[in-house]
Amino acid sequence: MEQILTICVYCGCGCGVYLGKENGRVVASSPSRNHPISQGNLCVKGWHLHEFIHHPERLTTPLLRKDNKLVPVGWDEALDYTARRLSEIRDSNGPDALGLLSSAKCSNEENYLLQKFSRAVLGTNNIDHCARL
Amino acid sequence: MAGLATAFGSGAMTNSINELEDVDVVIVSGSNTTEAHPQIARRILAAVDRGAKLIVIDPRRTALAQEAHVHLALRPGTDIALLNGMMRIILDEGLADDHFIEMRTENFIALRDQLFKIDLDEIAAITGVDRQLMHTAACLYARAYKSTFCYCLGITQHICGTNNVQTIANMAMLTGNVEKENAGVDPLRGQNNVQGACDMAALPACLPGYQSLADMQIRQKFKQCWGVDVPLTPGRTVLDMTHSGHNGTLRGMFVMGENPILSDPDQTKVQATLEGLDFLAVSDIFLTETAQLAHVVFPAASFAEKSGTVTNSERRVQYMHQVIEPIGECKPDSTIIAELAERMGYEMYYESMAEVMEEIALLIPIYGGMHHDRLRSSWGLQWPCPNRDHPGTPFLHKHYFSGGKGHFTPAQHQEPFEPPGDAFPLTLITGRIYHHYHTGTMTRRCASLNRESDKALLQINPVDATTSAIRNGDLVELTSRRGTIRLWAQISEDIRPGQVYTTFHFSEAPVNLLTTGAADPIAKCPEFKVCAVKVARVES
Amino acid sequence: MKETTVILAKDNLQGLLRKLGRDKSLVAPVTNQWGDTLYTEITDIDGTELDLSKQPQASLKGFFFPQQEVIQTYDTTAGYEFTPQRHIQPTLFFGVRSCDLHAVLYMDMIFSSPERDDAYFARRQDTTIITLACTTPFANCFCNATGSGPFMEYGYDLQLTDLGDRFLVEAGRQQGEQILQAWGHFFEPATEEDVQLQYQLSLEAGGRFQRKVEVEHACRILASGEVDEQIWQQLSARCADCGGCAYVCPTCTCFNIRDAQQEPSKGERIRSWDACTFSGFTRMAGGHNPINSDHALQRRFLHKLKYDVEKHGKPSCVGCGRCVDICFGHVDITTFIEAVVED
Amino acid sequence: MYTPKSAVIKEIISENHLVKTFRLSMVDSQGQTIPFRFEAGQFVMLSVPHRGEAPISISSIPANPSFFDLTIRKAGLLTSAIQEMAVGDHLGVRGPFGHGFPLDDLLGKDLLLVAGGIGLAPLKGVMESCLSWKKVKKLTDISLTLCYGSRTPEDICFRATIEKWQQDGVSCRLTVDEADPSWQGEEGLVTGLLADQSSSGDGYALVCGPPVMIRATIARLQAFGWSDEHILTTLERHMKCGVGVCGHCHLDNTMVCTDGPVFTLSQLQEMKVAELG
Repeated sequence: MEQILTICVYCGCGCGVYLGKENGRVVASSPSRNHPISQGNLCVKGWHLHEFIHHPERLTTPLLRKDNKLVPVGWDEALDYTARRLSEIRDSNGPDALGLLSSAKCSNEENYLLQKFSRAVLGTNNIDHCARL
Repeated sequence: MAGLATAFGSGAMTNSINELEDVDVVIVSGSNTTEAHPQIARRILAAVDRGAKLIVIDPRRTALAQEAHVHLALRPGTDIALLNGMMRIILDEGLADDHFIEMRTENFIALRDQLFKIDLDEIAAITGVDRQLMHTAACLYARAYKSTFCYCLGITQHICGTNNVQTIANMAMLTGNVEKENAGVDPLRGQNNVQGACDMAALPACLPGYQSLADMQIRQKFKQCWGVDVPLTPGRTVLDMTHSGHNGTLRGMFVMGENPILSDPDQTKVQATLEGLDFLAVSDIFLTETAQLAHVVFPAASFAEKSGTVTNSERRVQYMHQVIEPIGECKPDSTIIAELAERMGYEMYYESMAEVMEEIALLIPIYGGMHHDRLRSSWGLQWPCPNRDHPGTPFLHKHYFSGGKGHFTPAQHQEPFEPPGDAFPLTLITGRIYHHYHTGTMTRRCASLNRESDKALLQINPVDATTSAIRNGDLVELTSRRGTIRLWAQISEDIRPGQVYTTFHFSEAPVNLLTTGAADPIAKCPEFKVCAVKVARVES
Repeated sequence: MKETTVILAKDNLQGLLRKLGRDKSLVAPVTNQWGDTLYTEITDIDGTELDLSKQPQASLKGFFFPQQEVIQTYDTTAGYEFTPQRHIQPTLFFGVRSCDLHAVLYMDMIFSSPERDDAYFARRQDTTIITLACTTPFANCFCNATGSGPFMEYGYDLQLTDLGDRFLVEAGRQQGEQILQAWGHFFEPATEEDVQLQYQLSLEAGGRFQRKVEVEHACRILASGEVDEQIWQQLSARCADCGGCAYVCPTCTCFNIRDAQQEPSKGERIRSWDACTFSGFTRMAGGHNPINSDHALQRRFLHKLKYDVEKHGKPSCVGCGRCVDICFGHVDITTFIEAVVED
Repeated sequence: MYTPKSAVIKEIISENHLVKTFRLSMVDSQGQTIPFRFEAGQFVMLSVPHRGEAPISISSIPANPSFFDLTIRKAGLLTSAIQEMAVGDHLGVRGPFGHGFPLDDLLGKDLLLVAGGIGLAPLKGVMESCLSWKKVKKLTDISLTLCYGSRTPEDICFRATIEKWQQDGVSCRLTVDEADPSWQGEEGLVTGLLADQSSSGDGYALVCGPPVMIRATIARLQAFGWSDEHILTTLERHMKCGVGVCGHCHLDNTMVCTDGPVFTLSQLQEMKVAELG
């Protein structure tokens, strides 16, 4: 079983966790012994980190609302539609009619890109995340 | 965070997590550390076993409070009064660090004048904390050479959250407990990358790295890199967006990996706002309560299906290795954003996340030396790390505060927005429990965790339970001015009469139907820790 | 009975492992770039440096009894059919310490009764285990007190003892004998001097333990008497309920079984590690829990030190020390043993 | 050992608003019934599609191997899901597991069953067996007694069986915690029915129900002179494997699934189970 080091997704401690992979699926979580935070152990959430990754309720295709129902569509349709709607609102109501919520669960790179998207592409500082919640 | 930035010039944990093992005295306030930050609690308990003194400030008798030498069980929302009282005692006992105050701080006179007006009996009445206990705690904290003050959302999630934090900073500076190893002020960050999201300026009022939106030089730097002018007006905060109303000026939203329906206060208002939007796009790994309202939902890759960096509570930027390929048709959020940008006519092509990090290093001075090759082969680097040769910074403000001198900002007690009264006689405190995390999107889908804890419990004191004829395990209804939820009673002496406690992990019992939208005017942090409720048994 | 004892020059180890790795996966301790030592599958013997100087952070448990595995798939399209799933991976484990092998032997016994556990033995079959005698115990080790080390006396296929520039190699079982026969040219005969040196090293190793854990004494007390209620309460108060002790323990074999629906009419039956320290471990459908949560640690400690002694004649703790450092509240099994002995 | 075999629902009897009895037959791949042999007091691990497995005691008599009954009360997800199933639906079954009641010792002796609610299910088969033994052997001097408590008259299970027993000479005493206007019988806890149930010496008392009821009943029976060896009960525990490996039903050094679920009072006393307080 291959063991790959990553960082726990839950609290701000930031434990080093090895995820064990078998047949392309993540089937195990275990602590790094030398990681400065985890030091060989995890809390109960960290030990079960792998359990949600392959949960059957994972979203696996883009969804688009049609006739007031979310239905599976291809990536191009979902992205084209989103880009069009964001542009329309920006052009008719101004950039500040748009707002973005980024995520304390996403990486630095993704947060950086989303705020860049907000400021450079949409032209608004309306971006925040749930730091206070 | 705003409070700490005013005082010290920077709003992050001043020390490293492992430094906690070597403190002499540690105060933990508004943090159920053993459940919400188990690794930090592990360090605190190790320090206690080594002989350190532990002071816990919390209305509830948490597991850590049971290990504490002094437990100050204050009335919710009276932190400023309590700390002001402790500072007054420190002054009276001659335990202030005059030399530190003189050399490193400014505006002390204002604090001193305010503290001398305080009547300690009045403080005891406001906080419900015994004067003698307050005295013991103040002396323990001030006499030790290395005292650390850890706090969490129990401090910030009040309408006076910023002032709460400033008061903590005041107390640390008053006793010279900053600028050194094992001593400082440590806000414990609740999410794996909440620090990083702030650092990257997923915030409405600053540019990445807390750089000023208004500074011409900085704006120029960003313009050069991004090719466009950065908008000047500060944007809306989360609550300004999610509480903006059904047909407000906000018309479209893009939500990446958050679930405001459950996480934000006053759910009814949030739902009305989101439902009234012309367009809502959500990117997430599950069909969250928020995603169910969206016009478009993007299936995002989970943390195991992509690489990137996250920044923990002690400012440690760490690399996450990709473990598996994205499942189904999922794509990483970075790809989704880049594809949208391109469709809107903005070139946002990066070969890899390493290339994004290079841009971050270029633009954010405290991340100047952070590159994937360095982060991948190490346990990460703690910012500030200004250049490639810099080893990172385990504790902040060594020899000087980031903002020059430490600034005292006196604060006064302020009653909570919604104190209990006749119709709603109980104070509801919300927080987390050990087995679950935030809105439960992930942990509720972990079979083992959900087995351990599968329903929302309401912690209630036996006195209040008896008054309402509630037995342990009864289904009860909890009602505030904004709504009603159903959950199960857990009778416990660990909560005081007049208070009840529950969590926001369970979509079946969405506690944020009840909470108030009242928030701190500066940090915009909602008052999750105090709202008035009543409880009744549900007849079976 | 020691069938054959020979010498393997250290220079020949890599060549031997290359041969042995031909028809089996090769797993051995490797220290990665972050300093963590893991039992790692070695695909490139020339490009991988084995690290026999450190204790791997996890035992072999997960190879035979994984943290999570699909034991059956089911289909409800026509009726309700279950299809067993078996994972067979012929593997040679090299550099295993005696505590970890003792644990595997214990698991072999547990998963043999009342019938052979198919999922376990599918993974266990066709595996060879080559142990390395511990000449220098690690900081938290106490296998001398649990009768499971530092040298193996039985149960290994081959046991190596580091004699400096060479290994003394003992064949303990048929598989080991076969290796010695098949690859005889890698080995040379052992001299009386080599055997004497090994004995000397085993004596010295016994004196190098840094911890004195009075396992036997504690077992004797537990066999006859009750543990003071206060000890349980003190330990439980500090237990962080992480399950880490049971998960890192090479002999903790409690498990959970659950179903996960994958499609409208299909799903998987999953077996996963469980810990008797969790309150949900005994909670029944409907919510009633017949076990007091103050006694969560009781089950684990008494199982290892009392009930297994009654059943199998020795404790099922193998003294590997893995649970010691990692305990959030310092209430590991050695704390318990000390408390019992002092009381 | 862990692979369930197919069973099909032949009949569903609604006992009350929360409890149903499912009559099952084991079937082969062609749908042919295959025999299923068990002892009264044994249990099976029952699989319900997508809900996993749960231990359920068998409530029918062992005499006819072509079917067996499971009486199930809505408690968790699995037991709620099965309430929605229909005749002809398939379930998965492993077992039977555990030791049943020691019928060889019980046959021909005085028998007292004390049950609360659905706790009568595992005892039912014993009464049936003893009753037919009594008929076959024409034993007129042994007494068979049922003391049965329910929360309300609506909650009474196995009404038809109880009526039949009554006709066959079993002394059946029923009580409810909360009576309604239609209820003519006793009111109060089941222990109230035990007033004159003193031990005949070699008779057996079988007890099953909620923990509180077991505790109170045992105390009364002891007071009336029943020996610890002649009081039997069956324990309910969280179980996953049914074969003594997974650890969930561990009680000191015994496994309820393999060493029980039927225990004598003296065994329970050694194990200090929660049911005894």
